[in-house]
Parts: sequence; C-alpha cells; structure tokens
Amino acid sequence: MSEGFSRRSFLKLAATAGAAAAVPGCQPAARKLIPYVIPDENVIPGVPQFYATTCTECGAGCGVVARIREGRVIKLEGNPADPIGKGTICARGQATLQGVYNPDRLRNPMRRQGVGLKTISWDDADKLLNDALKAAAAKGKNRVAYLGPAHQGPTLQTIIGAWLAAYQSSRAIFYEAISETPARDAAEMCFGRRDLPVYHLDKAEVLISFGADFNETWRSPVELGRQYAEFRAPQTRRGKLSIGYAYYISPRLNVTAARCDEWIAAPPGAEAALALSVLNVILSQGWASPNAQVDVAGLKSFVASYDPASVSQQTGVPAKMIEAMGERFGKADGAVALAGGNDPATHAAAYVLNVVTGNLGRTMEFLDGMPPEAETRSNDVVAALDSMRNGEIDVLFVTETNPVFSMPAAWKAAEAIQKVPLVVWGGGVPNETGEQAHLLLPLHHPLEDWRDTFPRAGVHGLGQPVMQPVFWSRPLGDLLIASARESGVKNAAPWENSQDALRSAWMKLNPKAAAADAEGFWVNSLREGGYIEPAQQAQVKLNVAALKTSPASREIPKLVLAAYPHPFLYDGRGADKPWLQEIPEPVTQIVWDSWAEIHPETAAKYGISKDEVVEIRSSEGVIKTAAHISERVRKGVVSMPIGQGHTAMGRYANGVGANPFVLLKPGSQSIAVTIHPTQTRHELASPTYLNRQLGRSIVEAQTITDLASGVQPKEWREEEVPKPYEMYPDWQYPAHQWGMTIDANACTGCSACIAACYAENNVPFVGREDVINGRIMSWIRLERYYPEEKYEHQPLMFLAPMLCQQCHHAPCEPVCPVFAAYHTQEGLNGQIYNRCVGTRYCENNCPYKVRRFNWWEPEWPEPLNYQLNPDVTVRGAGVMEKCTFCVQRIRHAEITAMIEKRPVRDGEIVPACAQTCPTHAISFGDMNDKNGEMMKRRVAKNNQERTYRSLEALNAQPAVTYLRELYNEREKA
Amino acid sequence: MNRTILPLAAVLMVAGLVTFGLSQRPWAPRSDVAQPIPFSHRIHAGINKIPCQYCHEYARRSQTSGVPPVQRCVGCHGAALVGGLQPVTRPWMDHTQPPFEIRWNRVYTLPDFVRFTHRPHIAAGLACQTCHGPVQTMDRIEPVHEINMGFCLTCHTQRGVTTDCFACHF
Amino acid sequence: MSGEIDVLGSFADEEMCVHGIEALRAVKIQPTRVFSPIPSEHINHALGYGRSRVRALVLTGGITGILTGFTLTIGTSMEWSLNAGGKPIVSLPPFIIIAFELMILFGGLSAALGFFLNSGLPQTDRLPGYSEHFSSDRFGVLVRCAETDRERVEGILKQAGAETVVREAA
Amino acid sequence: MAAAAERISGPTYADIDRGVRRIMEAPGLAYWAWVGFCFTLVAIGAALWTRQIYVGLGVTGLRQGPMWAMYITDFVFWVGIAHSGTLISAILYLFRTRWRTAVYRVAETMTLFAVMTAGLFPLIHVGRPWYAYFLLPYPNERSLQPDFRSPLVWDAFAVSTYLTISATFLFMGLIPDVANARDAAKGWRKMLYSVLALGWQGTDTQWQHWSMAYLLMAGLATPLVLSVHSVVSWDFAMGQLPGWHSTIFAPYFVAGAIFSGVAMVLTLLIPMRRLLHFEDLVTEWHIDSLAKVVLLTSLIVSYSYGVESFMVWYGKDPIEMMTFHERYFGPHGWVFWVCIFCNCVAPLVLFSPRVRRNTVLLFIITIFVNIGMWFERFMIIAVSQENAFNPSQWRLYSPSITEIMITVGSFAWFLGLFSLFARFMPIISMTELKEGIRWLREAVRDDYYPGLK
Repeated sequence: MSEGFSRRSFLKLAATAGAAAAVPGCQPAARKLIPYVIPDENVIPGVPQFYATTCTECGAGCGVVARIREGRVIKLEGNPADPIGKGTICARGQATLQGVYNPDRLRNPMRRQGVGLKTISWDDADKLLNDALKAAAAKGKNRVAYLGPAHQGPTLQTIIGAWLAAYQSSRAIFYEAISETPARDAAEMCFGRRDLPVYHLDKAEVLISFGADFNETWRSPVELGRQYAEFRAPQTRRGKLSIGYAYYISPRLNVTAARCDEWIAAPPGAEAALALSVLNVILSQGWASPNAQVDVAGLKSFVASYDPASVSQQTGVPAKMIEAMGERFGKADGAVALAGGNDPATHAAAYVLNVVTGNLGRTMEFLDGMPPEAETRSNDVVAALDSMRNGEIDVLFVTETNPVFSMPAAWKAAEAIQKVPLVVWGGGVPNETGEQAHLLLPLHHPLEDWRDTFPRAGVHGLGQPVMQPVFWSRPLGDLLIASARESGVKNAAPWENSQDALRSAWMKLNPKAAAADAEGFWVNSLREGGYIEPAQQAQVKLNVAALKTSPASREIPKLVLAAYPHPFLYDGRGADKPWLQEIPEPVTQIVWDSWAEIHPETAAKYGISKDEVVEIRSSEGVIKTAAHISERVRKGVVSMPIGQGHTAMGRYANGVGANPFVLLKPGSQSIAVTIHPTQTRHELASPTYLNRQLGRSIVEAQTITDLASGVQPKEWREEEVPKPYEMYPDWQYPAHQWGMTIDANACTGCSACIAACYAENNVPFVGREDVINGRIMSWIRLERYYPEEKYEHQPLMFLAPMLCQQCHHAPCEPVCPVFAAYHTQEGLNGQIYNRCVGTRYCENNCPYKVRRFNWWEPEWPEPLNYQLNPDVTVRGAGVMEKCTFCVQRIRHAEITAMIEKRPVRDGEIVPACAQTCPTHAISFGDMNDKNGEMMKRRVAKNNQERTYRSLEALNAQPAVTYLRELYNEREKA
Repeated sequence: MNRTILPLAAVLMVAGLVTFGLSQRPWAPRSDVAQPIPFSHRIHAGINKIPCQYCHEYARRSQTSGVPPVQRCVGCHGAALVGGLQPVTRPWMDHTQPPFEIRWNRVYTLPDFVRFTHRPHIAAGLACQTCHGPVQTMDRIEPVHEINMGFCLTCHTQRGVTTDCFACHF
Repeated sequence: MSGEIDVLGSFADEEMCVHGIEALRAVKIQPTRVFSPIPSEHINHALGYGRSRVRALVLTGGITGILTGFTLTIGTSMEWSLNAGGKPIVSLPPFIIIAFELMILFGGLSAALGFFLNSGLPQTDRLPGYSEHFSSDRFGVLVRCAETDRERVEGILKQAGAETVVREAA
Repeated sequence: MAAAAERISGPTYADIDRGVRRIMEAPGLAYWAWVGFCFTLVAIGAALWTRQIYVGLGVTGLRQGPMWAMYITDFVFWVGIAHSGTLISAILYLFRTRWRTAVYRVAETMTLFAVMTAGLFPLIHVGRPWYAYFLLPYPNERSLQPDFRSPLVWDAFAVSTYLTISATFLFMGLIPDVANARDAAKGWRKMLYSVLALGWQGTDTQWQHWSMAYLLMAGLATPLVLSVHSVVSWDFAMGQLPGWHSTIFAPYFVAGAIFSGVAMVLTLLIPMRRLLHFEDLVTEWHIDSLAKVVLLTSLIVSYSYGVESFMVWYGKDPIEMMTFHERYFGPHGWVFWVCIFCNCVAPLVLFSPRVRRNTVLLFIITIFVNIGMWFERFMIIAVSQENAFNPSQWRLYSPSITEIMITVGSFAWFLGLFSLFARFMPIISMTELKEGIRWLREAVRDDYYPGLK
C-alpha cells in the first residue's frame, strides 16, 4: 500500500476514515487513518454533495442531480428544476453510473500494433493524431472525418466543426441507428419545417400510437410516460368518469402497448395504411374539426383509396376496428396520434390526423426556436462511407457511436472504415468500432466532463463534471481544441478548453435583463443545471397539396422480422451496463440475452420449440438466437430486440445474444426472413416462472365503468378475503408507521425503480446463469402477469412494482430464530444483516417472495465498487436481504429532524424507487399522518374505491397499499 | 483416588484456561496502538484546552468526526513544520506521493455493519469523553470503553432513546 | 476389626442367589455386597432395598427444567421486547415447548447424575470379591462375618446352591 | 432345585457372552475396506462442504422458492431414522416388550448416529454456519437472545436435547456390557473398555440405582421422542406455505419417523446379522416383530396421506388445491408416486408372514421404505416450496453435485460410525438378553430359528 499511492487508494482510505467502508462481508475495515493534507473546504467526509448536471444517455436531455460522496458519484436523481424529467429519470439514466465506473473502460491511450494493442502516452497519442491530421489537411480538403452520435450537445458540435475546419474538412457525421429523419421528412412535407413537434398526451382522451413506444425509447420517454399516466388517470370528462383510451399498433405487444387498451397486431409496415384508413373514416364521417382549417376535400381524395375494407384486407386488421378507432379519435375531445418507425408516410398520416381533428396546438404543437437538426441524413452517411472506401479520407475520428455494430449490413461500414489509414476511436468501453481503430483514446465520461444539451426550444441543459476522472482519460472537447490549435490555422479554436467554449456559448443565452451579471447567470445555471426560457408556439399550416408520398403498398411477406430497440439497451449502447442487462424486459421478462419472439402457431409451423436456437436469414445476413414463443406477437412475425450481439464492448456485452442490424436493410426495421430451427437449446434467462396469477389477487385491475359505479372486481379473484380476526391486541406505532401507496394504474413498466434500487442499495447483479437458477437479487421487481383465458374482462397485462410489503403481521418475522427479521418501532420490517444466520426460513414464509439471499459473495469488479453507497451495508454471502424502504434515507431525515428539533416533514423522505418514478406511481409516507400525501392518496376520490393489498386473504397486513390499474372494457371483436 | 482426581483436574484446568483466555477478550480494542508521531492529546486538549471539534471538525455535521488535516497542524505550528504544502486533490493520473501525509493508526474501529454517526450524538450534547474516555489526560490515545453493542445500548436505554436495531444496522 | 473375614459365594443362577441371600438374612446376616451380571428385582427385594433415591433427583431436575424454561423464555423476551410479526412478547404456547424440552433435558441428566452419585461411579478400585465371572454368568454374594461364623455362612451359601464358596482376604 | 428342572433349555448366559464377544473380535480386511470406503465418501462430502462454506451456498441447487430442499430433507430424514431407536429402546422398554432386548442396542446406536448426522444438516444448510450459535441462548453484553417464538429455536432445543438424552441413555445402557467386555478383553481394548465402564462391577447398589435411572430415562425419552418429531414437523406446519401449513403434521411426521426408522433398523440388522453370524441372538422372531411395526406404521402413513389430501379437498382453498395438484401431477409429481409406491403399496406384502420371515425380501422392502420416506420429506419440503403463493416466483429445484455428495456423505458418515461401533462395542445388549433369556429360549424352542444347540 505504501508504494504507488494513487488518488484511487487515497479516496478509498479517506472513505474508510469517513464512514465504515462498504467492504463486502464483515472483514475488518482498513486500520489506517490518513487525513487530508489540505482539505477541500466544500467537502465534509460522510456528507453527500449534490451537483446539477444533465443526462446524456439519450437525446431527451433530462436534467439530473448527482450525489457525490467523498469524491465519488454514487447516485443520479432527476433534477426537479428540469421541465422534461421533472425530477425523475429512467432506468437508462440511473445506469449512467455503470458507464462511469465500467471496469472495461479504456484506461490509457492505446495504439494498434499488429493484432494487439500497445499502451502509449498521451503525448505520443497527440503526436500521432496531429501529425496524421496535418498530413491529411496538406493532401486536400475533406480528408478528415468525424463520426459521432446526434446528441453530443450544441457546444461540442461547434467544437467539432471548428476542429474539422482547422484541418480543411467539413465531414462531421452524426449518426443515429434509430433515426428521427423520417419524422422530420414528414414534418417538412406536411408543414414545410423540419423540426419535431412536442406532444401533450395529458390533454388527450384518445391516443393512437402507430408503433411509437413512447413509454420505452421513443423521443422523451420520461416526459411522455408522465403525460401518459395523467392521460390514464381517472378523471371526469364531459360528465363521465373516464380514463384515456389508447390504441397501440405494432406487430409485438411491448410494454407500451401493454398499458394501452387495445393492441392491434398489424404487420410491420402496415402502420401508414392503417393511419390513413383511420383518417379516411374520420373524413368520410365528417368528424374533421371545423377549426382545423384544412382542405378536407383535397385530403379526402388523398385517402380515398384507404377505405377500411380494403385496408383491412391488406393488413388483416378488422375493418370494424379501424372504424371504431376512427370514431373514437374523431369524436374525442382531444386526441393524439403518434408515429414511430422509418416510414415517413406513417409520421405524415399521424400529423394529419392530429391536425384534422383540431389537435394541432393542443395535443401536438410546434415550437419556435427548436434546436437544428443534428442528425446526419442517411444519404450523407452513405456518401461519407463511400469516400472512406475510395480512400478519400485519411483520418476518421469516431466517438460514442458504433457504426460497425449498428449500421445496416448493406452499407458495409466495417469495410469502409478499414480503408481509412488512421481510425481514431475515443470513448469509454471499446466497442466493435474500437476494435477496428488504430488509435484508441480514453475520453472522459459525460459525468466527468463539461457539456450542454438543447433538447427543445427553451430548454438548455448545462452539464458540469461531477467528479474527478476515474481513469487517465481526457475530455473530448479539450482534445479537439488542442488538436485544432496544433493545425497552425490562426484562431482555429478560439477557446481555452471546452469549459471555456461552453461558457462563451452560454453567455449568448444570457437574457438581456441579466446581461450585466454574466458570472451570476453562469453560477445560477450551474446550480440549476441549465437555463429555462419560455418557448413560443409556432404557427404552422398543413399543406395538403404537398401530401404526395403514398406508402409503398407492399406485399406482406410470409415471415417478416420486426426489430425494435430494446427498452434499456436501445441501439446497443446500454449493453455494457450490467444493471441494464439484468433488469428484465418488462413483457418477456428476459434478461442477459436477445430472443426471437414468435407466435405459437408460427412456431409450430416451422417446428420451433421453446428456447430453441433458430437461424434467421434475410437477404442481408444471418444470425442465430433463441426462440421465445409468445402469443404477444403477430402470427408470421419474428420480433427481435436490437441491442445485443456485441462482439466487443467489455465483459458484460460481449457474446450476449445476436444483433438484428445484421439482417436489416437501410431505413427499415423489418425485413422478410426465413427461419430454421437448429435443434440446439439455449435457455432464455428470466426471473419469472409462471405468467399467470392463477386467480390469486397479486396484481389487480378494474374497469373504469366498475370504478364509476363502485363495483369491486370479483371475477378473477378466487380467494375470499375473510374479515380480519385478531387474537392479540394490535401493535401500536406511536411515532411513525411507514407505508407506501402504489398506483398500479400509473405504472408504465419503465423499470426505473429497479435501476434506482440497484444503485441506492448496493444490490448485486448476478449474471445470466444465476438468473436461470432463480437467484436474481433485485429488491424490487415488476410483477407482470398475462391475462388468463378463462376470464372475460381483463387488461392486456397486469403490472405493478413488487417490493417488500413491510407487513405488520409479517410471516417472515416470527420464524426467524435470531430476530434478524423483526418489526421496527416505526412499522418497518427490519432485516439485520449482521444478525442473520442464513436459515432462509423468512423467505420460505414470505408470500410475496421479495426477500433475496446472497448465494455468493457479491462482486463488483473494480471500479464498479466505487459506486457503492457508503450508507448501506454491503451484504456478504449467506445473508438474507430485502427492501428496507431505503431506511438509510429515513434515518438521515429523522436525525436531521431531531437535530433541528422538529418532526419529520411529509415528503422529506423519498425512497429511491419513489424518487425516480417518472409517473409518481409510488408514494411514501407515514401512515399515522392522515394529511400526508401518501395517506391522502389512498382516500382520494377515484382512489379509495380501487385500493387493495396484495394477497390480502393471508392477512399479513402489508404497509403497501396498491391502487388497481384501470382499463376500458374492449369491444368484443 | 488419584486416578479419579487427576483427569478431573486436567479437565478443570483446560476449562479454566479457556475461560481465562476468553475473559481476556481478545477481540477487544487494543490499547497498545502506537502512532507515527508522538502527538499528545493531553497537551492539546488537556493543557492547552483546545476544543475537540477544533480539530475533529466534522463531528457535528457528519457521520465521521474527521482526523484533522495536516493544514490544521500547520495553522498553529507554522508552515515551517512541513514546508510547501500542496493539495492532494490532484488529478487521478498523478501517481506521485502526496507531499506530507500522516498515517495514523486507528484506535477505534467499528464493524462495517454498524452505521454509527457522530452527528446526532453531538447534537444531543454528549461529551466526547462519554465514549472516548478522558482523552485530555492521555498522551497516546487508548480506548477506555470497549465500543460494542452493549456499550451503546446501556447508554441508549438510560437516556430513553431508540434501541431499534434499524437505528444502526441497515 | 480383627477376626472378621469375607466369604464369597458364587452362584450360577439368579434364583439360587436369591435363595442364598434370603437364607442369610433369615439368620440376620446382611450380605456385604452382591455381584450380578443382570439387574435383578429379586436380589434387590431379597436384600430388603427400597426404591432408589434417583427418583427424587429426577423429579427435582424436571421441575428445575420447567422453571428454567419459563424463566429463560419469558425473561429474555421481556428484557428486550422485539416485535416479530405482531405476536405478543410473552407468547406462552411456544414457551411451553422450550420448557418441556428443558424438563426432559434436566430430568434425564439428573437421572444419569443420580445414578453416578448414588452408585459411586466412576471408580477405579477393584472391589474386594469381584471377579470377571460376575459380569458374565455368575452371581456373587460377599458376606463379612466373624472368623467363628465362617462355617455357618459357608454352609448356608452351599445349601442355597453356591457353586464355590471361598474365603476372601479381608 | 425343582425350578431348575422346569427351566427351558436353550442358550445360556455364557452362550450369549460368547456370541456377542465374537462380534467384537478383531475385524478383518473386508471390514476395514468398508469402513475406509465410508470415510472416503465422508471426506468428499466434507471437502464439498468446506468449499460451500468458503464460496457460499451458490454451489448448491437451492434458489428462490426451493430455499430448503435437499439439506432439510436430509435433516428430517435422519431425525426420523433416529426415532425408532428411542421407540424400541425406551417406549418398548416401558411396555416390557419381550422381543426388544435383542435389537434395542442396534436401534439405539442408530438413533445416536442418526441424530448426529441430522444435527449436521442445519449447520450445512445455513448461510453462515459460524454464527449458528446465535440460535442458542448465551449471556452476551447486548442481552439479545434468540426468538423463542421461532420454530427453529424449538428445533435447536429439541434436537440438542434429543442428542444429549439419547447419547446418555445409550451410554447408561452400555456400562454393564462394556464392563463385561472389559473383563474379557486384552490390550488396548481393555484400556478403552475400562475407561468406558467407569469401574462398573455389577454390585447390588449399582444395579439398584442403574435400574431406576434407566427406567426414568426411558420414561422421559418417551415423550421426548414424540415431541422432537412434532417440533420438526412444526418447522413446516408453522410456515404458511401451502403444503406446509397443516395441523396434521405432528402425528403424521411421528408415524413416518417410526416407519422409516424401524425400516432402517431392519436394513441394518438383516445384513449385519448374516455377516456377523448372530442369527442365534437376533432370531427370526425379532425380525418378524420389527416387520409388523413397519406394516403398522405404513398403514398410519398411508392414512395420513389420505387425510392430508382430503382436508385440502374439503377446505377448498384454491391456492392449497393448486399446490396439491402440482404435488400429484406437476413436473415433480413422480416424487409423490414414488412415495405412494414405496410407503403405501410395497409394505402391504408384509401382511404375509412368509414375507416377514424372508429376510431377503424384507430387506428389499425396507430399502424401498427408506427411499420412499426420503422422497416423502423431499415432496413435502421441496415440492411445496416450488409452488408458493406467487406464481411468478415459482422455481423448480434440482440438486447440485454438492448437495448430492453431501447427502451421500451423510449416509457414509452414518454407516461408517455405525460399523465402527458395531465391531468395537457390544452391539447387542448382553445384560438385557440375559435378563430376558427365557424369551430367547422360547423363541429358540418354538423353532423361530433351528440353529443353536
């Protein structure tokens, strides 16, 4: 320990000195105390600091607050000041931490020599890069290219532009595998502008999504999820208690569809025809809004050929269904159509639907001052690749994107990149593109770096570094600015470093009133995490005459692959984060794998059995993955998530599943395929055994009509709930009695709570093998059940978060021989790890099966262990653990209240799951405090009638009260 | 007779040795922890009456009381003590030794499953000596009390504050 | 006392042995010791023994066990009342089980202890008159009598069916 | 004497001594090979256990749901085996049953080693065995004691009491016999037996107190044996898991315990009797009596199965019904049908006296019973755990090599210890055989066994 005393070990020891270190098990803590030489005045060891910054995992641009302990970021939470996330973030946002601390991150600059990589110094790397750049610039124009993602932020894009310009180039390519170009193309066609509209789902009462998975990956899932929950909340509309009615059109029932009322299993590519058909119904029935001011006659003739009957014939969707959709949509007081996928016609049809029903400016609006289109259009990407192939590019700089993995096979990206004499890859975990690079540069993770975001008009996010870099990396902006200076071009990069560039860009935002106080504006922006200004609604007009692109009327192939972005891995960028790998995909509940979802009838036709590896072949390529047989996919469709199938990207991504990009053509996520069973089996890991709750009341649902008329759902609850009978006097909890109210109706299945719990409570991840063995450790899970055939009225899916219910008659407690499980004086179900002998009786007796046993000594390969929360004990092998309602937060608030000589305030304590829930489905509070938000929620109108407790017949008296999920009764098809 | 007594005596002796050995409490904190420099609490806290929290400055705000930074020593003793101090908060890649560090040996340790925090104890007006003994009379810190759960509980019971397991173990 | 001798009669059969003892007792000679390979009610009866004192000890042990059980369970539960599953702190039905088991444990160990205390075991000395046969297939009656009575005693033993009658060193 | 003439001729005390001492003669190579084999398996099991302690219970096949499964099955199995020993040695002693004298030492020895084996399993199964002492009350500075409301604490008390009492009881009974052996032995054996005999010389006072102590211990062991398996059954019955939560468990388990235990006595006795040639001491009469107990308890167990299922059907609780449906017809339904065949159907042939006296057939049936009773516990424990309240959390259990080898090792440990005991200690009580020599002679006269003249 004495030699090579690094900052890393210093931090470790400082943390040990501060609090008891999070050393696994009960090993003695390090026995040295090493004080600071000069303390950082802002740091109090043992007290967290909070920095506002921005999330960069996707383009939605939520603001986050990072919690720092002893110099390490240990948790991200949403920034309440941010209008997009409003204090919440999704699972991907939570998992950002595992990007910072990923053990496979590149640690030093490396240079490829032969087959291997050689560590080089930064000086050598700089020299290598700059010499090549100078040589390229000397050879001519546009011989240097930059390839990155679309959401690196306006300032970085400026720096990239300046850097390229310094070397005589303008080839900046911002590539996104899941492209927004079709939506922009459609907007240009309809409205003559290329920006994207902003939606307000909460202002609608009918929603049709044409393949836009708005609760998972589409646009801004946190914001849209929040709006969707409001849309689905029971409220009186036109004198009648109702919830929003939602249709989802997609070949597969994903978790977004599962939270809708109707899932219409259209073949991939049929979305546009269906949308136009709905439009046809609305127009022909005269439900177009008179306020819409559109050329109805022109539109009518445009959609004339899309009458329900013929579209029904083409797509297999019943004409009645299309008519019903049109009727609901046309008659609704506020409706919204969303479109996903790559067909601009679908997007255009959805826009038109919103316009003709008078919802433009209401549920969908365009704003002035939207950020410019950052994404490079595919033609330009292909052109750049061609240039590479033709040897016209000498230096290619790739960051934060993975063309080799995510570009369609037809573009032959790998081959084109190989033709470039110097490929420089910068980033964290070296991915497939990094495998092809000649020079690999470790770049700062966004949380270690300065950056800004501009997700939409009026919202400017300012990201500051929240901690010292973990590895010997450099910020991309600094690197490019220094490199541009080296070019010798005068004033090539007029900034000192990226912070300076950011600051000077930021000053331009400074509103005139505050212009004098530049420093104050900057500091305030840093504190708030950005700058919010009002945005003006743009006046747009539908140009009916321009509507000419009719969807290519395609023959539906016999068997078609429909790929979709994995809700957590997206286009593959999340695959190196074990939390994201281990959170079950909400519908299939599969982890650590890719799968081909096939309808049982289709599977039977091709002779495919459960978990059998199938070979999927398209005109573009062939992959093998395991089959998941499910009725939640259209017949004749093979549905497959994008995101797995990495051949690099570190230990967690490499070798997991298969990559459907290999099969796809440019500009499409579906393609005709053939499928062959291979007779080999590959078990798809899932923590869920049975998909049906067998008439047990674990997750309950209720129709909105029953709620309105006060009828309790009886049909599928087989057990009678007896009147509670108590032999003994009940325990009293005079101080507090903590409890939770969970609105299952608001749960969108986004799984952010699970990720937050992993991060907050040091919950270990276990990997595929142990998930198969039934040893997943997550303290909170999504209890997901499919409807059962024998009951008539049911929602598409039963879904509710399941965590320790903190029962007051906890079955787990009296069976513990040593009081390791006991009931606290505040009504919590305590689990004392150091007392636990590991008899596992408690878990046997837990009806909810929410206790987790440490089968192994948990492992977090360094530096993943730096993320561990020092306020929570790391449990060693042989110990039972479970949800504690984040007791560390409760204790902290109680101590603070005690010091300040006041009672704990309602809302002062927020467990990690409740904190991050985008829809606020989870609320926490004191059951003694009848005026608390949590208790009021239980008795609120339209809530009280739908409260239930899971498995209530057992009389375990859980402290968690659920509100039933609500659904509309479907028309019988 | 001897043949009966001798084995019995042997058994008793072994039992006695075990009892004695355990009564010596090998797990108790050690009182012979030597420190790298002969710092005296008696001189600082006793004779010069420097308040505890002048040096252990985090105690009222944090879980940890904090070991005083070298800068704090220099503040009184003068910069000549160590010569050009530099901050240790240098970037990660800096593998050089910090200019001056004191590697104290821990006297008080708690297992990592105890979530003890100084803050409420200071706020409750407890003297440091309650747990740490008459530090102001010691040249070298020696543990006076064995800080085990029984020690915590005795005080908590007497003062009528929480004895919930979840107060310290989670 | 000088002039006293030990006479040992060895029998092949329990009944004969009993007869011998009865005959001796009829002339007011109490055998010093009877060796037997089997437990025999008849021999005990013939010797005029009552019930063993072990009984009282077992009763005491059992009652102690019950009391210990209830004291232990109720006492420890009251000392630190922890709520488990909303059940009362003093839950008598489960405590009965503990008391019952301790009753058996203490009673059983008392029986063993009573046996050892009353029978003088463990012992290392070989008792006068003992021979290997007496653990196998012979019954022995050892009588201490005056030198003068030797003839009479030997006669009674022989009469009862003793195989051999020998004089043992006193 | 006149009485002597009426006495039935037959084996004498000396014959008994000769017979038993012959068993205790220096064993041959085959014996040592067998013992070596057993302890090799024990060593393998011990090595796997060491590894399990070191890396965690992940090496087992346990998982969410089936959290107890094989180790606790082994535990209940071995506790059950133990019970017949105390039944034969204590309860039948109180009833003065004649045939017990020849076989009770075998049964009681089996009891001791079975409890010793069983006692290992809670330690093997817990996550942190080094903290297992938390289950026992001991003075500590934080005055925190076990929760006496937990069935596992009852278990700890019951099983440790049972171990102590049955060891003491066995030892008490051994003292006169060891003294006998001491008087015949030479060399190191004499030393060993001298120490164990504690100077017993069979005097009147020794016998007087011994008899009373032995009688009272038998009296105490009788309710103990019933309580121990009831307590073990409450480990399950006190849980609210469907398939566990049943009031019938205590008598059901006790009957099952005696059933499996007596079968195990026969399994051990039949080959031992032949290999060590003591057919003249343990006659067909004894074997036949044991077989009748097996038959009786088999009928009780069959009845319990019926009642258990009937109560579920009558109770109409849908969750309970589902669990039982899974028990009969689920993926591990075969376990139930194995139990039915081994425990209910196969023992029915014991109604035939010819089968009862055919030692080969009887041996095979007792093996069936052992298998069946192991699977019965597996069915109750593991298969119920597979189908708990929350269908999403169901899991099928399959044991890992660690669990299998530790189970095998437990059998080897039991058999190895038993084999050592059988050749170095009086495995048949000479004292009691002599005491009841009349019945032995009757058995011989009545031609249960034609040998010995």
